[in-house]
Amino acid sequence: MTTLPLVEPLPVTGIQPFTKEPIRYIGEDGLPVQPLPAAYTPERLRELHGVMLRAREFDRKLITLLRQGRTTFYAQSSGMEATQVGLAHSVRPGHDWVWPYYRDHTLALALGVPMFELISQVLGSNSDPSRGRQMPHHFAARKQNFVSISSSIANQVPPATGTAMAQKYLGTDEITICTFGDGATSEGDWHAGMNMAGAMAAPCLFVCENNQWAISTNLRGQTASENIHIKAKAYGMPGFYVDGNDLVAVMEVCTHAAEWVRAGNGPALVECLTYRVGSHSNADADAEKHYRTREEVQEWLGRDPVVRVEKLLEHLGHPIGSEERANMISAVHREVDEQVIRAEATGQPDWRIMFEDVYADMPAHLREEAAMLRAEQEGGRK
Amino acid sequence: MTTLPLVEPLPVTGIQPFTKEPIRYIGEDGLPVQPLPAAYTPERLRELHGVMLRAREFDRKLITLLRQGRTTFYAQSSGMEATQVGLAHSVRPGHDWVWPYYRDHTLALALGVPMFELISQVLGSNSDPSRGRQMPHHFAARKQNFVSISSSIANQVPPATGTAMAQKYLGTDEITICTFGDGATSEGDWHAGMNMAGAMAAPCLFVCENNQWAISTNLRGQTASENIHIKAKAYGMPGFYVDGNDLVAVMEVCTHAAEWVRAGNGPALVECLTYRVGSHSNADADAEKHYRTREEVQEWLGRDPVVRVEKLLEHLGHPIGSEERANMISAVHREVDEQVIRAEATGQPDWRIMFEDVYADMPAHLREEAAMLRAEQEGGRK
Amino acid sequence: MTATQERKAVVATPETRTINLITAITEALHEEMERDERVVLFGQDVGARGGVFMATAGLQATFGKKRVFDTPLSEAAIVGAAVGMAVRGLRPVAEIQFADYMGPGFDQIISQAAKMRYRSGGQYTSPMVIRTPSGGGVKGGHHHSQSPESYYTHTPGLKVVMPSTPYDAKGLLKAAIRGEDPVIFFEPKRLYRASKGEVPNHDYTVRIGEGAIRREGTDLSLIGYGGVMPDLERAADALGAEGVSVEVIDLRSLVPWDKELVIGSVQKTGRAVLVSEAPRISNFMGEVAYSIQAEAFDSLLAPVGQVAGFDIPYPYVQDKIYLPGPNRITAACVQALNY
Amino acid sequence: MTATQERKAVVATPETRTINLITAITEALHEEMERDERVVLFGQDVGARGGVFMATAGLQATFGKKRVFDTPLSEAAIVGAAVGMAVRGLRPVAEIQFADYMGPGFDQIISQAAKMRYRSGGQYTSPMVIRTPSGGGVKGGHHHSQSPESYYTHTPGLKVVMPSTPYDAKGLLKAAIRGEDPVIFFEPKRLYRASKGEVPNHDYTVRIGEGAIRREGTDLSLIGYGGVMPDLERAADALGAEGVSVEVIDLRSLVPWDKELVIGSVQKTGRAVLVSEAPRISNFMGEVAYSIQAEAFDSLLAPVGQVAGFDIPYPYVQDKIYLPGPNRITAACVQALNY
Ligand SMILES: Cc1ncc(C[n+]2csc(CCOP(=O)(O)OP(=O)(O)O)c2C)c(N)n1
Ligand SMILES: Cc1ncc(C[n+]2csc(CCOP(=O)(O)OP(=O)(O)O)c2C)c(N)n1
Ligand SMILES: [Mg+2]
Ligand SMILES: [Mg+2]
Repeated sequence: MTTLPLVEPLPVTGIQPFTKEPIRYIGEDGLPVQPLPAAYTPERLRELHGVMLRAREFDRKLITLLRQGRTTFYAQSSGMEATQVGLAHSVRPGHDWVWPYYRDHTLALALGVPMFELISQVLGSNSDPSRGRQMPHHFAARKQNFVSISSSIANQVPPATGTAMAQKYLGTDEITICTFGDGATSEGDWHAGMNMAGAMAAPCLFVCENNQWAISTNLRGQTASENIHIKAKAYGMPGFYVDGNDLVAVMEVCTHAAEWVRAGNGPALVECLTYRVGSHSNADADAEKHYRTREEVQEWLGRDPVVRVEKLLEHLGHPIGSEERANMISAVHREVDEQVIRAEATGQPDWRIMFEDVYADMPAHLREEAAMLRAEQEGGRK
Repeated sequence: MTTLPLVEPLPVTGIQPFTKEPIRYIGEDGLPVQPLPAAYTPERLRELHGVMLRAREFDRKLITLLRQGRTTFYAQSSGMEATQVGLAHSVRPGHDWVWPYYRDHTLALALGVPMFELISQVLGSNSDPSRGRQMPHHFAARKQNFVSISSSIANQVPPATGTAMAQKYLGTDEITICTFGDGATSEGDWHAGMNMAGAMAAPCLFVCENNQWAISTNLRGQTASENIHIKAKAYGMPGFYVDGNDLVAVMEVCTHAAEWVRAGNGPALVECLTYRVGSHSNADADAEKHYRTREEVQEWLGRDPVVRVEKLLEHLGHPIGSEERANMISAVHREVDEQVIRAEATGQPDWRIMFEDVYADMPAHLREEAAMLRAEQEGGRK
Repeated sequence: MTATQERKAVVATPETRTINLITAITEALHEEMERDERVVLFGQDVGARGGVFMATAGLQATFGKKRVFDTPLSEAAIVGAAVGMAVRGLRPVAEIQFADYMGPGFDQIISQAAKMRYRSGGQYTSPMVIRTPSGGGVKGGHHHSQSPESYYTHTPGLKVVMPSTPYDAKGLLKAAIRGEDPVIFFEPKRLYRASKGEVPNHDYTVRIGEGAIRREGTDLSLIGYGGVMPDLERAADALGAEGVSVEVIDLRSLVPWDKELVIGSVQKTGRAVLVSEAPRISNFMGEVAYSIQAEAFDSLLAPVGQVAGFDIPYPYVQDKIYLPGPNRITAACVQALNY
Repeated sequence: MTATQERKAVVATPETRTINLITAITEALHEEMERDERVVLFGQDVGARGGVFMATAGLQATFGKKRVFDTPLSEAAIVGAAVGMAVRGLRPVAEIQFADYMGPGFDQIISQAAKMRYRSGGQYTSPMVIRTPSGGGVKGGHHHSQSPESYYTHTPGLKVVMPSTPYDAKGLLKAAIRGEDPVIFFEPKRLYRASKGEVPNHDYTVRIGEGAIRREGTDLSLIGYGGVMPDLERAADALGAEGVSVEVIDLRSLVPWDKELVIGSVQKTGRAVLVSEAPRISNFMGEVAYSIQAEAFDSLLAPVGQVAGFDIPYPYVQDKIYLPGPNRITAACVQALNY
C-alpha cells in the first residue's frame, strides 16, 4: 500500500498558473467538475483512499498515545490528506528529494516511510532513525530522501533550493520538493530561498500547504496578498492554485508542476488550499477555541477530503462499504498498536548517545563532558 | 535651495501601478512625452536642477577628498539624482520620517540636511551629529527625521514598517519613506518588512532605487522576477514603475504614491529604474571594469538625468547657459571646500567618546574599560 | 538596602500576594500598559490566543487590538517593527515565541536595536523590550529548550536579564519597559508556573544590573540565574545538611551584571561555582569566572568551578539529563570544597 | 611533531614559497577544486569580481560559472544553499562578504548547518565551509570590523577556525573542505596582505583543533588567534628585550581548541594572558581563562589576564584605538608578571 512506483506522468492537460479560483477536478459532492483523467480508475482511487485513511487514523491514534503519556507532542494533518497524498504522487520516492515540515507525516507515509519509523520517532525509542534527538514529528528518512525537519519555520526553504542546485550541478534528473505552511511564507528565509531558486533556475517544487491558520493567525493576518501563489511572481516562477481537499486536483496540478520543473524550466510554486480541522498541536487543544469559530471548523469538517474520495467512488459505482471502511480503520489501529509495542520494546537511548553525531568524530571537550556525565550517571548506580 | 515647503500635492492624474513600461513624462531628448503638469514652471525646474547639480558636484568632490586621504569611503549617487531629488519632493521634511540607505546623500541634501553635517560625517569630525561612530555615508539627521543608516543591506525595511505602524498608532498624518537598492530586495529582512507593512496597512512608502547593479551582480542575477515593482503583489500593495532618470516622472509618481499612502490605503512600492554610472564605491573603482561593459556604462552616461532637465529647460525656452552652469558648479565646489575646512577645524572625537551612547547611562564595566584606556592613552603622554 | 534585605522586606510586608512567575509577567505588562499609552505589545499569537504560555492572556480584551496584536510569522519583522516604533517614540514590548526562534530576527537585534543609539551619536534611540521564554526541561527538543542568552550578552548595546522569581520578573520587566535601552528579557519557561513567590501590591521595579543574595553563607558562593536557581537552592540545602554554608547568588541581570556583589561574596567564601544551562564554550559564565579569578585571585581557595550545559545541541529524550540538576551542582561544589 | 617543529620544518625545506594570507586562501580553493569536483564556490561577487578582497580572483575564469558563481544578495540563501548542497553530496564553500553580514544567515547556520548531523541521528550531514573576512583595523566602522566568532563557538555542531599565517590559512582551509563537518572559517582581513610566510609547494593540511607554539618561553604564555597575532609577537619582542621570556601560542582553531597545548604551556610558565579583539563579555577567551584556572590552578603565579575588545559597538574614528595593540598587550603581561 505504501510503496509507489516511479511516477508515470499523467497526461497533462491545460493546467494554468495564477488562476483566480483553485483548480478543481472533483466537486464537494464527489462529482467530477471536469473530465476525470483516465488514470483514476476505481482501483487506483481505492488505493489512494486507503493511504489517506491510514494517515487519518494514524493521526487519531497519536492523540491516544499522547493522552497515555507515551509521547509529548503531536501536530496533526487531519483534513489535509488530499494535499499530502496528492503531492506524494508527483514525487519519485528515493529518487527525488524532499525538504518537509513538521506537519508532513501523511506525506511521509504516502512516500513509503515505514510507520514503524514514524512511531519510533514519536516515541523517541532506540529504533528512531534520528536517535531520539528531536521532539515528535520532526522526522527524517534516509531511504526516501526525506530530509530531517527543523522546527524553525521556513528554515527548510533555502536548503531545499541548495539541494535542487546540487541536483542540477550533478546533472541528475532528480527534483527537490519543499513543503511549508501558509504562515511560513512570512519568514525572511522563505523569501531568500524562493528568490534564490528563481534566480538559479533550480529544479525545486515548492508546495504551500495553506491550511489557513498559523496557530492563531489566519491568512489575512499573515499577509495582505490576495493569496499565496501570487507571490510566485516575485520570483519569476509559475504559481499554481489548487483545491487542496481535492485529491485528483492536487495530483494533477502537482504532477504537472513537477514535470514542468523536471523539464528544466526552473522552480514552481503550488498553493494547496486546505484547512487544519484539528488544533495546531496538543498544546493548542483548548486555546484553539479562543481564536476561531466553531462554525468555521464545522464548515471545513464538512469538506473532508477523505469523504470526497468516498463520494467519488460511490459516484463511479465502486463505493466503500461501511463495514469495509470499519475494517480498514481497525486494521490501521492494529498496525499502530503493533508498531508502538515493537518500538517501545527497543527502549530509549541513554545518556551516551547525547555526545554522538555532534561532529563526525568526538572532540576532546565532548569526551571530557561525556566522562563527567558517565561518572554522574553510573556513579549513582554503584 | 535646500529647504522644501510642506508638500503640496501636485494634481494627480491617471498614474497606474503595475505598468509594463516605466512611467515617463520627459523623453531622453528633453521633450515631454505627456503633458507637463502646470506645477513644473521653468523657475521650479531650475530650482530642482540646482539641487541635482549640487548633489552631483558634491559626489565629485568626495572623490577628491578620498584621493587626498581625508576620508576613507564613498558611495556615489551620480546618475541617480532624478530619483533621489524627485523622491525628496514627495516627503515633508521633518514631518514624515525617512529610513534611508547608504547611497542617499542626494536625498539628504534635497531634504535640507546641511552639507556641513554630511561633510562632517564623511570626515568623522567632532561636528558630525553621529559623533564619528560610523564609516562615511552612514548619515543621520535628527531634524529631518532622516534615521541613522545601517550598513546591513535591507536592515532598514522592518524598522521603517515599525515607524509607520507607530505613526498610525499615534494617529498622526505622517508617513514613512524607506529606500533601498535593487540588491536589497533579495534579503529576507526586505520581505519580512514589506509583508508586515502590507498586513498592518502601515503608512509606508517603499522606494527601490533600482540602479541595476548590486556591486557586480546585475538584476538578472538578483532575481528571476520580471522587475522589482511586481513584487508588491506579494504584499497586497500597489507597485509603481517609473523612469528614475526622469525627474518629473519620479516626482509625479512618488507624490501620487505618497498621497495614496497618506490617505490611509496602506503601503506602496515605487521602483525607480536608474543606473549607477560610477563604481559601487571607492573599493570597487578598478574592479568595476571586470563585471560590466564600458558600452553599457556609456549608454547610461548618455541618459544623464541632470542633462535631461537641462534639455527640458532648453525646450521650454529657459536654457541654462554654459557660463551659468560653470558658475553653479564652482559655487558648489567652493561650498564643499568651505564646509570641509569648517568641519576639519572641529577636530576628531578622541577615545573618551567610544564609551558613550552604548547605553543611556554608562554601566560599571564600561567605566572600567574607559579607565583602562584612559591610563593607556594619557599615561603615554606623561 | 542590599538585595537580600530588599527580599526580606518584601516578605515582611502585609501588602503582598503570592503569585507565580508567569502571572508576574502578565501583571507587569498590564500595569505598564495602564501607566503609559506608549506601551504596545505584539508578537505571534499574543492576541486572542494570549501567547502560547498565556503570558499575555486577557490583555487584548482589556487594551484592544490596537495595543495588543498578532503579527505575521516573522521574527525579523517583529524585532524590526519594535525598533522602528521605539525610534518614533513608542515603548514596544515584543514577544518572540521561543528564544530558539530569535535566529531569524538576529540581525535586527544586533545591527539595529543594539546599535541605534551608538551609531547615531544618540540622535535616535531604541528603548524596547524583547520578551522570550527560554531554557530546557519541557521536553521540547532543539527548538524549545535552548538558552541563547550568551549571544546577546556578547552584543554591546543590549541589556540582558533573566529573572527566576515572580518578584524579580515583575520588577525587572517594569524596569525594562521604563528604561531607555533595548532589553532582552529571558523568561525561564520551566519556572513559569513552578516558581511562586510574594510580590508587593504596590508599584515597584528591580534595578537592572543588581544581583541578589538568595541566602548568605561562608564556605562557597554558588552563582546562577534563571531556570537553574531552584536547583542551586536544592544543592545548597543538601550541602547545608552536611554542614556546608553556601551563599547563593542570583545574578538576575547579565548585562550589566553585579560584579561587585559576586566579587565581594567570593572574597568572603573563597570558593565559587557558576551554574548555567547554556553550552559551556563562550558561555556568559566564562566572563564571570574570568572576573572572579582576575579580581579575587588571592581569596580563592580552589579554582572557580562551573556547571554548564553540554556543548551539544539540546537533545529530546535526555531532556532532564542535559540540565544541571542539584546532584551535578552539588558534585561541583564538593569538588571545590575538597580542592 | 609539535606545531613549532612543523613550522620550523616548513622553513627548512627548499620546496616552499613566500606568499601572503589571501594568496594562500586562493591557492587552497584552487587546489581543492582541482582535486574534487564536488567542491563549488559561491557568494556575493565571488565570480567576475573575484570577491571584494580578491580571494576568489581568477577562479571563475579557471573553473567556469557552474563551479564559481555569484548569488543573490541574501546570506540566508547562501548559507541555506550550502546546507542543501552538502546534504545532497557536494562540498560547498560559501563566502559571506564580511563576517558582520552573517546576521541574516544566522538561523541557517545555527539551526540547519550546526544541527543537521545531530538531529537526524547521522542520516544527513552538512560538510561545508563558510569563509568570511573578519576583524578590525581597516576603518570599516560597525559593519566591516566586527569579530563575531564567539557566537559560533557557542553553537555546538560547528567547527570554528581562524588562521593568522599563510601556512595555516592554506592548511586549515583544505582541512575544512575535506572534513565532514560544517566549518566557519574566519579570515583576519587586516592580515590578508600583511601576513606573509612560507608555504610548502606540496599538498598539506593543518589539523583542525591543533594550536601552534609560535615561540617558546618560560615566563608567561601569551595566547591569541587571528588578527591580533602580529601584535602578540611585537609584545613578546618588547618583553624579550627586557629579559622576559614569553611563550606565544596561536590557537588557530577555536572549536575544538587545543586545551592540552595551552594548559601544558601555562603549567610551565605559571602566567597567561589571553588576547582577542571581540567584545569581552561572553568572549571565547572566557572559556580559555576558565579552563586554565580550573586545570592549572596550582601552577598559576598570577591571575589569568585578558586583553579583549571593548564592550561597545566597533567605532569608526577610533578604529586603531579599539584594537588591542602591542602596548596594551605588553601592559597586561607586565601586570601579570608583577602580580
Ligand atoms: C521561526 C519560528 N518562529 C515561530 C515558531 C513557532 N510556531 C510553530 S508552528 C507556528 C505556526 C506555523 O504556521 P504554518 O506555517 O501555517 O504551518 P501550520 O502549522 O499551519 O501547518 C509557529 C508560529 C517556529 N516554529 N519557528
Ligand atoms: C547584509 C549585507 N550583505 C552584504 C553587504 C555587502 N554589500 C554592500 S553594498 C552591496 C550591494 C548592494 O546593492 P543594492 O542593494 O542594489 O544597492 P546599490 O549599492 O546598488 O545602491 C553589498 C552586497 C552588506 N552591506 N550587507
Ligand atoms: Mg498554516
Ligand atoms: Mg543597486
